[in-house]
Amino acid sequence: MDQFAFDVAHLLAGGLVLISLTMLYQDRLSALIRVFALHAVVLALSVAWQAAIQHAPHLYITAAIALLFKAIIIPVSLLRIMKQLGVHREIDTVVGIGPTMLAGIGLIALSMVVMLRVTAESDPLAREDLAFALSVVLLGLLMMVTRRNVVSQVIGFMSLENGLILAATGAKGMPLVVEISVAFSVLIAFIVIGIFLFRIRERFDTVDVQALERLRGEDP
Amino acid sequence: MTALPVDAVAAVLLIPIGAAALLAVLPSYRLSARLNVLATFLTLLAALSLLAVRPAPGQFLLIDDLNVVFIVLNTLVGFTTSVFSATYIAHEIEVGRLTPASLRFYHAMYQVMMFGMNLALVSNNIGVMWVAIELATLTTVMMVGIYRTPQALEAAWKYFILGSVGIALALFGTILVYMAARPVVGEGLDGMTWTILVRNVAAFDPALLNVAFVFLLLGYGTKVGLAPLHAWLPDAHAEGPTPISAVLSGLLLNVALYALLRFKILLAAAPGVIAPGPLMVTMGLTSLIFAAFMLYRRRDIKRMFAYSSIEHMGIIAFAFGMGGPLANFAGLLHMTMHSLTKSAIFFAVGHISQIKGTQKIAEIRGLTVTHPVLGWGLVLGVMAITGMPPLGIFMSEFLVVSSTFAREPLLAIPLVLGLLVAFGALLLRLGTVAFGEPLGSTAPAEASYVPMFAHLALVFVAGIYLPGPVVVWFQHVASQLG
Amino acid sequence: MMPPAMTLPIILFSVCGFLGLAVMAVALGSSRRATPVLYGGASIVSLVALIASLIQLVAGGHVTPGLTLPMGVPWIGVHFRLDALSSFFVAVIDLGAAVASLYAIGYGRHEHEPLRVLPFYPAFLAGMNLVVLAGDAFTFLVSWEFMSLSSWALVMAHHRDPGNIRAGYIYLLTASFGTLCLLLAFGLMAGPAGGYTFETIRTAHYSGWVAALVLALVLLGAGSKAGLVPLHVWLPLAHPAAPSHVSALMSGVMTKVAVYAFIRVVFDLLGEPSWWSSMVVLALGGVTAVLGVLYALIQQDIKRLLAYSTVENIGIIYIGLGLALAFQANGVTAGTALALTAVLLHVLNHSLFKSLLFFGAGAVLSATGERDMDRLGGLIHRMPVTAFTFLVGSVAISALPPLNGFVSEWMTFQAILLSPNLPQWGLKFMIPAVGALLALSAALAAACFVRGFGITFLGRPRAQAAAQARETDRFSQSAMLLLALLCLLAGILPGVVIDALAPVIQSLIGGRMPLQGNVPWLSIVPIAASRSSYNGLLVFLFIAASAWIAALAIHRFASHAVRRSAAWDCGYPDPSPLTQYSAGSFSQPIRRIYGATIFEARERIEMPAPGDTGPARFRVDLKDLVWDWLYAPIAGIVNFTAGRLNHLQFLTIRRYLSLVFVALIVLLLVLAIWM
Amino acid sequence: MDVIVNLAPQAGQMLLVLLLAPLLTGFVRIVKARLLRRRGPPLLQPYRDLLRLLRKEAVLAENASWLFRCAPYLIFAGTWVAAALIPTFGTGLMFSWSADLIAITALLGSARFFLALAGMDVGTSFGGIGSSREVMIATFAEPAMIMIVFTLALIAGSTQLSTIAGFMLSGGVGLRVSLGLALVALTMVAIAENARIPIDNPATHLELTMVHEAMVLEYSGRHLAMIELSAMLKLLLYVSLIACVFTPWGLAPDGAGPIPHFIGIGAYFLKLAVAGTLLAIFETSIAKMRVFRVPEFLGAALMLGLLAALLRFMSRSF
Repeated sequence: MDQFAFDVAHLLAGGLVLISLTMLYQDRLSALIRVFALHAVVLALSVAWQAAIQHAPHLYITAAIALLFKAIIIPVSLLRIMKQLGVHREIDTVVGIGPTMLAGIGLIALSMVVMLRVTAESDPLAREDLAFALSVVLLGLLMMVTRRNVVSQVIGFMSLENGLILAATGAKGMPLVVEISVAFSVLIAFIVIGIFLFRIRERFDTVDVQALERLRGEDP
Repeated sequence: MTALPVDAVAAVLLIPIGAAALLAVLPSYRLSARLNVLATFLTLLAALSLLAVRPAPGQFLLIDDLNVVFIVLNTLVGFTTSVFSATYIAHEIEVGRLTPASLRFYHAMYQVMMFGMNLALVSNNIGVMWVAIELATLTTVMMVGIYRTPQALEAAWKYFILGSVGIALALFGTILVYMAARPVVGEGLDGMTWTILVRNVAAFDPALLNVAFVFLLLGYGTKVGLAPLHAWLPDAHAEGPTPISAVLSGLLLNVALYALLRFKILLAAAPGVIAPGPLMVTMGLTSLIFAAFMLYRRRDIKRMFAYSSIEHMGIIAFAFGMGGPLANFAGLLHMTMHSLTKSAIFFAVGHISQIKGTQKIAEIRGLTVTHPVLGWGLVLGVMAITGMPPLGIFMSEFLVVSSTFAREPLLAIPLVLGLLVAFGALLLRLGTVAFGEPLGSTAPAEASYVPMFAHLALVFVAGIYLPGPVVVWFQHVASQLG
Repeated sequence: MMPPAMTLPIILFSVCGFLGLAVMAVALGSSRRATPVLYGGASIVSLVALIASLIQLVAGGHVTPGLTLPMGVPWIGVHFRLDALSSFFVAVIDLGAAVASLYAIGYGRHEHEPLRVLPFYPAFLAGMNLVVLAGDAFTFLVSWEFMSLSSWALVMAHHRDPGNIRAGYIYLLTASFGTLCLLLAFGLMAGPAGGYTFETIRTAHYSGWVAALVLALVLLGAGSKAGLVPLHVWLPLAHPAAPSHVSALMSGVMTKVAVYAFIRVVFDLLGEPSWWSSMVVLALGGVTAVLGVLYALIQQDIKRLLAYSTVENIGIIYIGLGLALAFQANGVTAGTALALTAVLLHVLNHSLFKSLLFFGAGAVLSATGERDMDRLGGLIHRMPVTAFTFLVGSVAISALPPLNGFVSEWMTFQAILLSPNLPQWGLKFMIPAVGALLALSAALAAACFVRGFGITFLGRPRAQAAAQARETDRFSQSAMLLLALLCLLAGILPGVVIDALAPVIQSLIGGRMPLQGNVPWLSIVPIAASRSSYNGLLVFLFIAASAWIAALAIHRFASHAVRRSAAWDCGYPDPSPLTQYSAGSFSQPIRRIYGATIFEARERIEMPAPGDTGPARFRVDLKDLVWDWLYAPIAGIVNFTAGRLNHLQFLTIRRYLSLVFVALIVLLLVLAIWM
Repeated sequence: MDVIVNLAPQAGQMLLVLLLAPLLTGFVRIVKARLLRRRGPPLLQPYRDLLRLLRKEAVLAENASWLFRCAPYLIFAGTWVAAALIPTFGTGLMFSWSADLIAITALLGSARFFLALAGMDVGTSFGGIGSSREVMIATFAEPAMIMIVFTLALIAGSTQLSTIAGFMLSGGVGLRVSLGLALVALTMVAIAENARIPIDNPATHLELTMVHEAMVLEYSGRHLAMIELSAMLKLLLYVSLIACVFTPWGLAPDGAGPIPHFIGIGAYFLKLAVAGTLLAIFETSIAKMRVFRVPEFLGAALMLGLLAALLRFMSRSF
C-alpha cells in the first residue's frame, strides 16, 4: 500500500464527509439534490479508486451504479417529483441549519473517536475509510431526522447508504459488495417510486396530527 | 457452492422457492392455498429430517444445535399458519377484501418469505444471513400493504422506511465484523463464514467488534422490535392480514433475534470485548416496560398483541443479556414458546375479527358466550402469553426471574414490575373481550381450530414436560451463548 | 389399612382423579346428569385423599419417601413429598372439598351455565392439593398459580355481572403479584445455581438480609393470597363472586393454602427467624384482624361480610404465626409449639365454620336470589335447618364456648401470656397491644355475626323473596349439618385434635405441646394444669344440663302455657317490616365509633322543608382508605404513565427515526466513553 | 366418696349463687331507695317478682321463632355455669379447671350473643336498638375484660381463677400499680356489663337510651323470669369476681373442712353487702350518660387494662 494510494483514498473519503456536511447546510431542495449528485460522483470516484488499488474489477460495477443511478437517474427523477408534487422549495428543518451543522461536526468527532481509537492495529486505509464512512452514515441519519421534507429525507437515506458503500468497498476483499449495492439501489428505487406513486408525503411527515390519528384506528 | 449438501437442507430452501415460482403463476386461489399448505408441509418434513441426520457444515450452509431448533419451529409455524391462512383467505375473498390476483401475489410472497427466513437460519455466512433477513423483511412489507387501505399502506410504508434504516445499520455492522476478521482469517468469503469467524474470534480486534455489535444490535434490533426501534411493529401487525401478523410475531422476530444471538456467541468467544449483556438487558427492560404500559391504551386487538410481542422480545433479550446457563436456557425456551403462543393467539384473533367484522376491542364482548371454542382458545392463549402455569412461558419466566433475582436483585424488580403491568393490561382487555354480555355478531365461526389448539397443546406439554433432546440442545446452545 | 408409604401415591392418584373429572366435565358437556355425577365423584375422590392424609397424620411424624417425576424443569424434575405438615393441610383441603362437593350436588343444580363451573371446580381442588404436596419451588409455584387460575375461572363463572369481571381482574392480578413475590423469594433461596428443590433450599444457609428479604417477599406473596391487610382488597370482591360452594372453598380452604406456604417457607425452609420479623408479622396480623372485622361489620352483602370475616381470621392466624416466630427466635420451644398449634387449630376450625357459613349464605341465595341482608329476614321460619347450622357457625366464628372457634383463640391468648419472658423490648410492647387487638377483634366478630345472623334469619321478611323462601335441598342440608357437627366436636374434643397435630409441630420445630390424651376428663392443658386448662366437653355438658334442668323444672313446676299475640314493641307496634332494624342501622353505633377515622364515614341527613311531603333521606358515605391510599395511587400512576407513553404511538416516521438515531448515538457514546 | 366430698362445695356454690342473686339485687335496690330517702321495696321483692313471672303464661309475638323460646334457657345456663366457676367462699371448686377466666368471660359472651339475637327475633325497632347497642358496648367491655385477665394472669402466673385466688390469698402480692389499674378497669366493666348507671338504667322503660331492657321487651312470663334471673346472676358474678380477686380474705382453701367453708360463706355475705352498698352509693351519685359517651367510658377501661398489662409485660415489679 503506497502512500499515494492511501492519500487519494483518504482525500476522496474526506471529500464525501465534507459534501455530507454541505448537504446539511443546504436550505433549498434543488440545491440539495445537486449537492447529493456530487456526493454520488465522489463516491463513484472513490469506489473506482478502490477497485484500482485493490485490483478488484467488480468494484467498477459498483462505481458505475453509483454514478449512473445515484448521480444521474435519482436526482433527475427527484427533481421531477418535486415539480409534480409541488413540494415546497424551501427545506422545512426541525432545528436550524447552524445547530444541525454543529451536531454534524459533533457526530464526525464521535465517529473519529470511536473508530480511530479502536482500530489501532488494523491497516490504516481501512481504518480511515471506516471513520469517514461512519461519519457519512451518521450525517445521513442526522439529515433524515432533522428534515421534515420527504425528498430531503430520501436524500439523507441515500447519503447514509453511500457511507455504507464506502465502508464496504474500503474493506478489502469483501464479498457481495456489488450485490449489496444493487440491492440498495433497488431499495431506493422502491422508496422513490413509493413517494411518487402513493403521494405519501404527509405520511412521511406531517404537521396535521389529527389526520394521523384517524389513520391509526386508535384514539390517543 | 461445492459444499452444498444435496439433501434436507437444500429441500428446506428449494421447496419454498420452487413453490413461490409455481404459486406466482397459478390462477386458482383455492388450489394455491392447498399448494401453499402442501409446500410448507413438505418443508416441515425436510426440516424434521434434519433432526435425525445433520449434514456437515459447508461454506454457505450450516446446521447446528442452535438453528436446528429454529428451523423446525419456523417450518412448523409456517405450516400451521398456512393451514390457518387457507381458511382466513377464503373468508377474505368472500367479503371481497382481497382479489384473486392479489392472492396470487400473497401466496408467492408467503413462500418467498419462508425461503428468506429459512435461508437466514441455515446460512453459515453473515452476509447471506443479512441478505436473507432483508429479503424476508421486504416480502412482509409487501404483504402488510396488501389490503391497499390507507392504513395498510401507511403501516407498510412505516415498516419499509424504518426497516430500511435497520437494514443499513445491520449492514454496517456486518462490514465491521468482516473488517475485524480480515486481518486474521484473510480476505474473501472466509471473513464472513460464521464457523470460521467463531473459531478465530479470539484474535479479532475487540474494539472493532464492539462497534460492530452496536450497529448489529440496532440493525437487527429494529427487526426484533426492541424499543425504541419498535415503531413499525404494532402497525404492521395490526394492518396486515392476520396470517402475516402471526408469522411476523411468531417467526420473523425470532429470526432477527437469532441473528443477534449468532453475533452474541461470537462476542462471547472473544476476550476483551464489551459484554453485550448490559446493552441487551437495558434494551430488553426498556422494551418490556414500555410495551407493558403501551398495552393499556390499545383499542385495536391486533395492535395490542403486537405490543405484547414487543414485551416478550424484551424479556427474551433480557434473558440473553443476563446470560448464564439458566437465563440462556430460559431465553431459548421463551423464544420457542412465544412464537407458538403468539401465533396461536393471532389465529384466534384473526377469526374473531373476521366474525365480528372489527378489530376494535370495545366492539368485541362476551366471546365465550357466542363463540365458546374461539373464546376459550383466546383465554387460554392469553393465559399462556402472560405466563400462567402450567403453560410453557411460565417455566421460562420462572427461570429468568428467579435466576436474575439471585444474581442481580435490582434488575429483577423492574422485570417483575413490567411483567405485572403487562399482565394487568392484557387481563383487563381479556375480561371484556371474552366475558360479559355478548356484543357484535353471533354468526357461527368458519374457523380452522386445529392450528390454534395444536400450538396451545404444544405449549401446554412444554410447560409440564420438556423432551430430553430439546433440553440437551437448549443446554448446549445456552452454554455456547455464555 | 393401607401402609403410610402408600399415602402419597394415593393422594397423587386422587389429584389425577380430580384432573380426570375436569376433563370429564368438558366431555359431558351440558348434560343434566353432569352436575351430580361430577360433584359426587369429586366428593368421593376428596374423601379418599382425606382418609389417606389422616392415616399419614395418625402414623406420626414419619416422612414418606418423596416422588420425583421427570417433568417440569428438566434437570430438577417434579418433586412431591408428604410430611406431617403437608398431610395436615391435605386433610384440611380435602375435608373442605369433600363437604363442599356434597353440598354442591344439590346446590350445583341452580347453576345456569354449569359448564363454566364444572371443569374448573375439580381442577381447583387438584391445584390446592398439589401446592401442599410440592417438593420443589417450580412445582410449588406451578400448582400455586394453577390454583389461582382455576379459581379465577370460577370467579368468572357468573361473568355477566360486570362487577364480577372486575372482581376477577383484581383477583388474578393480585394473585400474580403474589406468585411473583414467591417466585422472587424462591429465586433468592435457590441461588444463582438454581437449587430449586426444598431439600437443597433447606440445607442452605442464608445471611441476615437474604432471610429478611425472603421473609418480606413471602409475607407479600402468601399474604396476598391469604388476604393480609393491605393486600386483602381482592378477597371480598372475588370470594362472593364465585358460586357459594366455591366461595366456601376459597375462603375456608384456599386462604389456608397460603398459610401453608408461609409456614413451609418460614418455619421449614428458612431456618432460624429473627425476632424483629415476628414484630412485622404480629403487627400485620393484628391490623388485619381488626380491620377485617370492621369491614365485615359494615357490609350489607352477606357473602361479602363472610369474606371480610375471612380477612379477620387470617389476621388471627398471623398473630399466632407472629407469636410462634417470636418464641422460636428466642428458643422457647414450648411457646412455639403452643402458638403453632393454635395456628393450625384455627386453620382447621376456620375452614370448618367458614365453609359452613358460606354454605348457609349459598342456601339463602339460592332460596331467595338475594345476598343483600336488607332484603332478607325471618328466614329462620322458612329455612330452619339452614338457620340452625348458620347459627352454629356464627357462634363458632365468634369464638364463643363451647364451639371450636373459642379453643384456638383461647390457645392464642395462652401463648400471649407466655410471652413476657421474651427479652426484646419491642416484643414487650407489641405483644400486649396485639393481644388487645385480638380481643377487640373477637368482640367485634361477635357483634358482626349477631348482626349477620339476626338481620338475615331473624325478624320479619323485608322483601317478597325472603317471605317465600324454601328450605334448601337434602344434600346441602346434610353438608351443613355435618360441618356443624364437626364444629361442635372440634370444640368439645380439642385435645384429640391437638394430639393429632403434635407430629406436625414436632417435625417443624423439634418440640411439641404436652400430650393431651393423658389429661383427665379430656381437658386441654397447654403448659401446666396450674397455669390454665379448658374443658370444652364439660362446659358443653354443663350448659346443656343447666339449660335442660332449668327448662324441665320450669315446665314441671311453673307455667308452660303459651299465648301468641301481636308483638308488643312498647305499645307502638308497626306492621311494616321496614321499621325493623336494618343491616345499616344495626352497625350504626359501631360505625360511628370506629368508622369516622377508619372509613371516613360521614352521615348526611336531608330533611324536607316543613310542609313538604317528600321523604327524608339519610345517607352514609364510606371510603375504603386502603384502596384510596394504596391502590388508587398505583392505578393512577399506571394510568398516567400509560397516557404519557401513549403519545409514542402517534409520532411521525421522522420522530421514530430520531429515536433510532438517538439510540445509536447513545450507544456510540457509551463505547467512546467507556472503552 | 372422694367425688362427693369434692362435689359438695361445687354443688353448694351453684345453689348459693342461684339463691343469692335476687337477694343482692334486692339489697342494692333497698340501699338505693334509702339513699334517696324512699322506703323502697322489701328485700325479698325480687324473689316474688320471679315467682310471679314464673306462674304467668308466656305471651309470644306471632312471628317469634324457636330461638326466641330457647334463648332464655341458654342465657341462664351460660351465666349460671360461669357464676358456678367463680370461687365465692372456697377455692376448691371441683370443675374450676374446666374453664379459666378467659373462658368465663367468653361464656358470658355466649350468653350475650343469644340475648342480642333474641332481641332481634321478633323484628321490632326496640329489639334492634337494644341489640345493636348491647353488642357495641360489648366490643369495648370484652377486650377490656381480657386485658384485665392478662394482668391478673401475669401477676398470678395462671388464668385459673382458683389459682389466682389462691395466689392472692397467699399474700405475696403486695400493692401493685397494675393491680390497682385492673381493679378500676374491672369495676368499670362490671358496671357496663350489668347495665347499671351510668351506662344503662335497670329501672326504666321507654327511654330511647336504654339497652338491656329494650332487648328483652318482648319477653314475658317464665322467659322473662329466666332473663331477669340471669341478669341478677351476672351482677352477683361480677361482684364475686372482684371480691375473690381483690379481697380474697376468708376464702376456704382447697380440701378444707366444713368450718373454713362456713367462715368463707360468712365472709362472702359481708363482701356482698359492702359491694352492694358501694354500688348503690355510686349509682345514686352519678347521672346516666348519653349512649355515645359509653365508648369513652369503656374505652378508658380498655386503656387502663391495656396499660396494666403493658406494665406487667415491661417489668415484674409493677
